[in-house]
Amino acid sequence: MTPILEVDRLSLHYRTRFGGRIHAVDDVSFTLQKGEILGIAGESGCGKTTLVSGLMGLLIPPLHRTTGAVRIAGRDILGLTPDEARRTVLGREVSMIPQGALNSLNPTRKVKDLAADVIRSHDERADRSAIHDRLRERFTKIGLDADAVLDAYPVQLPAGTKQRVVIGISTLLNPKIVIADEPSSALDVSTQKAVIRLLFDLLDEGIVSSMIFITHELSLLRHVSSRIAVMYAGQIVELGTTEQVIFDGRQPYTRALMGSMLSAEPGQKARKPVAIEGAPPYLGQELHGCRFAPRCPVAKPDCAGRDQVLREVKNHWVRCHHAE
Amino acid sequence: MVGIAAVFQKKNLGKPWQPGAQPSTVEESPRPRLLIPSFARTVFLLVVVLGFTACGPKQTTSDEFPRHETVLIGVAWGEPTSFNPILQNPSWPALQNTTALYQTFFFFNQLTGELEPQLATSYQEFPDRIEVELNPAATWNDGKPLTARDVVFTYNRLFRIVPGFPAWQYLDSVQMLDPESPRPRRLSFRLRAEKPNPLMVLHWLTLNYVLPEHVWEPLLVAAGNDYNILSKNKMDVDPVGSGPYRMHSYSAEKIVLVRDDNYWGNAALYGGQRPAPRFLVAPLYKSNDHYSMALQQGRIDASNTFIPRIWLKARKGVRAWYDEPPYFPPGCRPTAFINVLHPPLDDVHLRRAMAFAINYDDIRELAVSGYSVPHEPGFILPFGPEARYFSKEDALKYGTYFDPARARAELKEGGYTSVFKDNELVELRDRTGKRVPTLYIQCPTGWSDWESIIRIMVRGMRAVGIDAREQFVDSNAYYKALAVGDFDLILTTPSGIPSPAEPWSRFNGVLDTKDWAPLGERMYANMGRFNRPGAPGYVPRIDELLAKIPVTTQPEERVALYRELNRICMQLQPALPLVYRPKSFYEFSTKVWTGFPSAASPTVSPNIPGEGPGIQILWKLRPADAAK
Amino acid sequence: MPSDSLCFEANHLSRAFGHGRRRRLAVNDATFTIREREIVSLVGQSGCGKTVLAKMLLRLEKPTSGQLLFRGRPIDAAADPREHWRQVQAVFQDPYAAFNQFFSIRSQLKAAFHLFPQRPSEREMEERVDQALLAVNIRPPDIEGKYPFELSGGQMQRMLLARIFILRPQVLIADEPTSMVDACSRAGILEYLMKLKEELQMTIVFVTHDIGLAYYVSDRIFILHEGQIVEQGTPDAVTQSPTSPVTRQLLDDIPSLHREWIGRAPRA
Amino acid sequence: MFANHPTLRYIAGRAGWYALTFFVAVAINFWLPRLGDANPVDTLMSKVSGSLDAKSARDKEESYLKEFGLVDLDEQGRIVRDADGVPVRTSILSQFIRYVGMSVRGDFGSSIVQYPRPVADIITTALPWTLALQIPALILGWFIGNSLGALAAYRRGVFDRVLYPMALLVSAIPSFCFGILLVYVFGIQLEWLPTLGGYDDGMNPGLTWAFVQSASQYYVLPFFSIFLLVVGGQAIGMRSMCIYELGTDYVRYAKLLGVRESMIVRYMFRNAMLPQLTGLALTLGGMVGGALIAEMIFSYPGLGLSMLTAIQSLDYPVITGCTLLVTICVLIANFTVDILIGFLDPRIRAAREGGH
Repeated sequence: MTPILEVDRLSLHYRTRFGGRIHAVDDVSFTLQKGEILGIAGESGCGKTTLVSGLMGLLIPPLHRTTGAVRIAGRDILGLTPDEARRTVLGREVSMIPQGALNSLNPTRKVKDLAADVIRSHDERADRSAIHDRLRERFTKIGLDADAVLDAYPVQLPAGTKQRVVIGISTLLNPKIVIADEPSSALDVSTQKAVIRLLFDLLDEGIVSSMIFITHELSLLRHVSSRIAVMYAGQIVELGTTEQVIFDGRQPYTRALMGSMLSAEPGQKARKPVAIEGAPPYLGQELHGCRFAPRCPVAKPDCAGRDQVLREVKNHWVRCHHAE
Repeated sequence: MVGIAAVFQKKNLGKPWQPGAQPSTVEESPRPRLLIPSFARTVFLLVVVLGFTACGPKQTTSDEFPRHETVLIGVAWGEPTSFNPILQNPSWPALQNTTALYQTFFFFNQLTGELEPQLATSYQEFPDRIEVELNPAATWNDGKPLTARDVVFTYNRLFRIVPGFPAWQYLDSVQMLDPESPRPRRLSFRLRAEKPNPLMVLHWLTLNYVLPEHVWEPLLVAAGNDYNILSKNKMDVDPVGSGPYRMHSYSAEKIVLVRDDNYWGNAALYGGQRPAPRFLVAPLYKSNDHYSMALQQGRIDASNTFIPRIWLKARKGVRAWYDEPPYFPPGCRPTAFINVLHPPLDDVHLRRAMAFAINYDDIRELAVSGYSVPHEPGFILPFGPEARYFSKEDALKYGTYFDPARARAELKEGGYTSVFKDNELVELRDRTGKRVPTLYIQCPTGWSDWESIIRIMVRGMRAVGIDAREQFVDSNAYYKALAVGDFDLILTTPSGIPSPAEPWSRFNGVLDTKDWAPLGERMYANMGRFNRPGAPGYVPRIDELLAKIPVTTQPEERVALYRELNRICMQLQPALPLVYRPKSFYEFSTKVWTGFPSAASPTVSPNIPGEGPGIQILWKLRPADAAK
Repeated sequence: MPSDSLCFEANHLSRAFGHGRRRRLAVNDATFTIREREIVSLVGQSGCGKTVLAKMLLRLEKPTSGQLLFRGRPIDAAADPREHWRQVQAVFQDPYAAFNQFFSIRSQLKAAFHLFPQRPSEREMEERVDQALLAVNIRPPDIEGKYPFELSGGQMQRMLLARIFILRPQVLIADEPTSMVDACSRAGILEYLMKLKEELQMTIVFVTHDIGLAYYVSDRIFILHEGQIVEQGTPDAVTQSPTSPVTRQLLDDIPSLHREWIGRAPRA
Repeated sequence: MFANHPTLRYIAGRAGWYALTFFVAVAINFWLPRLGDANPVDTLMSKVSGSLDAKSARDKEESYLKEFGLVDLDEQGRIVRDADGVPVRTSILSQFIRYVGMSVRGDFGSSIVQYPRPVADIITTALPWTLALQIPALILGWFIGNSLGALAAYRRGVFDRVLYPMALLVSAIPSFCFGILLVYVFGIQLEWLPTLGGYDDGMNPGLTWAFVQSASQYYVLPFFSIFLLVVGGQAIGMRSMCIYELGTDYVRYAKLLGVRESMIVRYMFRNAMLPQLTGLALTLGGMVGGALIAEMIFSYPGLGLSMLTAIQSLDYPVITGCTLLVTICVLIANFTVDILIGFLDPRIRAAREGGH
């Protein structure tokens, strides 16, 4: 089965004002199948957000492609002009649910106008009442009081509703792939659950074909994704099924992430979560050896000197030469 | 580089915008089409169009006041308020010392000190009165004859109700000497017996207008003799005067007078000639600089505003009375009054030390653009009509020139010691060893020439060991301080306009003791409170001299009396005369009109047209093109 | 260990906002005590009133009715609220908002000494800043000359804690201090909070929507819902035998590693 | 009556606040100049007193005091005196009460320095010039400055690199220097345009073609001296507002959804403009100050100089009249913008209508 999305050895960099380069995404490869939810986990600064820009084909200077390709249905979307990308990819092929729903809606436009802007941007001939009907139908479907919400300004909506509105607008054009960037991190636990349910419904309804779900909460990915890619310092360091990564992580970084999780379950209190000390390396310089080695609790002397490649270990991919 | 790493950490955190942390990703979006909102486009076009229409050819054809028939003068200030001549401060040309519309008996020629005929042909001084004879040809410009009746009405009826009308200090009443004549023209101005002062009466005769009885009597009756009601009348619609011009129009930007071709004086005084310009216009600009610029551009023909460094303007055709320093005839004496009620300023040694410490040459050259002649001590101008009262011999013997050594000697003689540290004055001690408080010299802030004068004074005084400092205050506070005596030293100019009463009125301004008031109450002359009758050290001779000079009829005696008074002033130094200044400035441009008098051809007193005797210039002007 | 003396004591505490028909009770008749050296978590969904309650403890909001005692005296007994703030300090959700972007972090940490009536010597201030940095596991040279925007959220949150180390208040109100922090740094923040409590013998009031977090740090947990305290008890009691449906719902909503959460297996 | 109409209630509420502000401002305007020790009669007196003896001076001073309402009068209109015969000064409070009474009837009294000219006359002759110069310059400058600023922020590149430093330069030059520069270059060196006054000295104001043409020639430099400064200042403000807007999450989100550039420009322009509107209101408030500079440099007719001289010579009625006018202008401008923003910015509208 051909994947719906194929990321092939993608490297992206930012040009700095002084001529330097920051290699924010380095040699990232993965595929996304139809109907699949891929989780991407990692801490701040690991390159998740840059990767999202690449996946959407939206390389706005100073972000540039170093090598590699992002293919949707076989077509490399990174080769498109910005206007082509806007018309053919954004919103239709790939859409995006941003992190802060609070700030993602233009405060001075009504929800219906914001949504209509998206539709009109892709279909200039769409007439007003058709758009309105379409919006009503879609917003009702995602469990909103369509009339009230469409006529409101974003500020008038509570946070949970706003996140739903953002999801509704993001999926208006039935995109094949939706990238959800921490869609629930600003919400309380109950609202978060409802939002995740909604995303599942969209998949079940066939409105969305596949999803990439980005978060640093592994406990959330455990319930959401079918496969997980763990990113560290611009690279994928581990890629496997959810079960494999969460309960059988091979990469020391993945295990450290798991070790920092906490859980409100009985008996867990005794297990002390452990923070990962230190910070990811700065990507504006040539890096050699294992990038996690300085923070790695099990680092060996040879780690620092040895560049790591992603290799298959027991059916999943790990970037650590000590992994078995 | 570290910063950029942090930037990406931040970016991924999804933080809102942070100052300084914004990478330029969103800023450099792909090039969209040029999108000028349509309203802005319209507006932009409008501005461009407006600019072009305005830059079109300058046209002068449809001028109401053709340039070659108009003399423009920089003489008026501020927007026109009222043209009522009984106000203290009406707008030009109803302003005092303007003779285009209303007229006085005489012009005062400040160069010769002579009174020249205007409404009156002659006068005669008597011990108790001054008799004046009107020109029999004088008429109002509505055609009615101007007679002694109008004069009597003007003084005895109109001026009686003006509060604080100054002439009544010296004038008792006015009478016709030929009342039975069909056209009475002989008048007697009776002096006030307790204050006989013909000089001041003559002074007022050169300044006070004569107003038409037939116009003002009804107004006076309508106002019920109430000054406040009468003064509300703006008198701006073709008021009746007797001068060579009439009111044409006025706005906030200019006042326009138009020639009265039936002016009686054309025949009676100017040999049948009429003034050259048809219009006399006073544009109202908002600063001195603008009059200066307009004069250089030939937009105005003459101005009496202060123009710095006039010699630089000569190549633009702008000239003053003289072509070299002092450029303008000196006419008054800016003076630092000394408050003798603030000890130790009552000490003559200290006052004289101050006078010796001031570098008068610096003041002349640095503070007043060189518009002055070298300093002589005392209050008499060694110049013009007053020069005859001045004695160089006295000045050398008693006077104070710049001489730091003598300043120090005076201090020593007064028992003062100055404490210096690192060549900086620390304090001045009097003979008991007590510190003399710092003496402040006041003037309004922003009056830059006076500020410079004070800086030069302070520098000189501190150099010889007198603890003096500048004090620049708000002008309103200055006026109050001046009147109530709230100062140590303060700059002011005693007495105002060119006058036959000079230099008596200048002396009187410094020394007058008749209207004595203690500190805190107002005095309008002798604000330094010098020579209070009955106080220790009172010099009765000063009061005697002030009383005697005006009534002296013998010229030699007057010279002797003035000389004596000036000598006392040099010895006692009641105030510090600092520099000579013109009474008013006199600048003209020959771009459009020629024939302006100057030192080389002093046909008229150095006043610009529209200012006192300067009106006579208008008969001498010729268009510049015609001269070529 | 928590002592027996009371730090806060609230009797029928309420706080209303709005007037007339729009009047709404953000905190509704709350009665509770918090002992000295106790860690109490206020847990609830957004809008449940936990932040308003925390602000009242900080003397940033005034109760509309009821009584709030701090160490036996009404909380507003002293005219100058700074009296209160010397003893009670807070850390908030957004560490960037708590620091001025235009001054170096170190200088801002040093500025914390301004709150003391008597400032120590320059050298002592430097030393105490260094100690505080070490206490939150940051080497002083690492932040030398740095500005807030140069640090990550986790690091900045630690700077806030370092400030607390310097100020040494007796009570700390922590309002969602981990919600903007990566999961892997969160454990660290909690660890330093515990350390603060141990070293400074502090009372801590911890505000969070995540009952899981509360479970880890607290001595007692208050569950808030629509302004009311619907349940309070030890972490074990609250999480294992919740009495209120609100608590049960909260527990249910946390995605846990080991328990079924959303009742739907993701498609492979 | 407004209880069920949020918009009307909002406007009424704002109007109420503005009315209150107005009264406070009027009171302050009245009181402040009168607080000092000096008073205008002293100034007038020292200018005329050189030739007066004590009695005439006292007469004169008392007549001034009486005329300007600074002393108490008895029923017959005579000055009330204390035991020493000194006139009893009217307290500021009763002056204020009389002033309010007169103002309500539209009588602002007479100028002291320009006596007997009524304050209303001073203002009505000067105001049209000030308004005709300032309002178009400010409004046009505002529109064009904002458009240019938005363009610079959006297009960046060469356009921005030229425009931004120019705008910075223009707005960094003090306004009077800028005016003097214009006078020097276009008036004195190139002699393209007249620089002194509001129209040719050779004519009187009137609705003739010649006058309009002359007046528009004289209008150009003063206009540009204000206009360019406003353009510069507004462009800089708008540029940074737009750059901020372009960096917001919602612009990024809209881009990621493939929303058309023109729509994004509209988002940006509209949202960045809202704060700029407040700036416009403030600029209108500063009009009289700006007028003064134009008048001092170009001898342009208008209100500014009247006000300056009034302040310098403590001409209370004129000061109070002018500040009253300025207060009214500022308040009206702010009120309008307040209401306008209330309608343009849904965040405020939402708050007004009760939100969620």
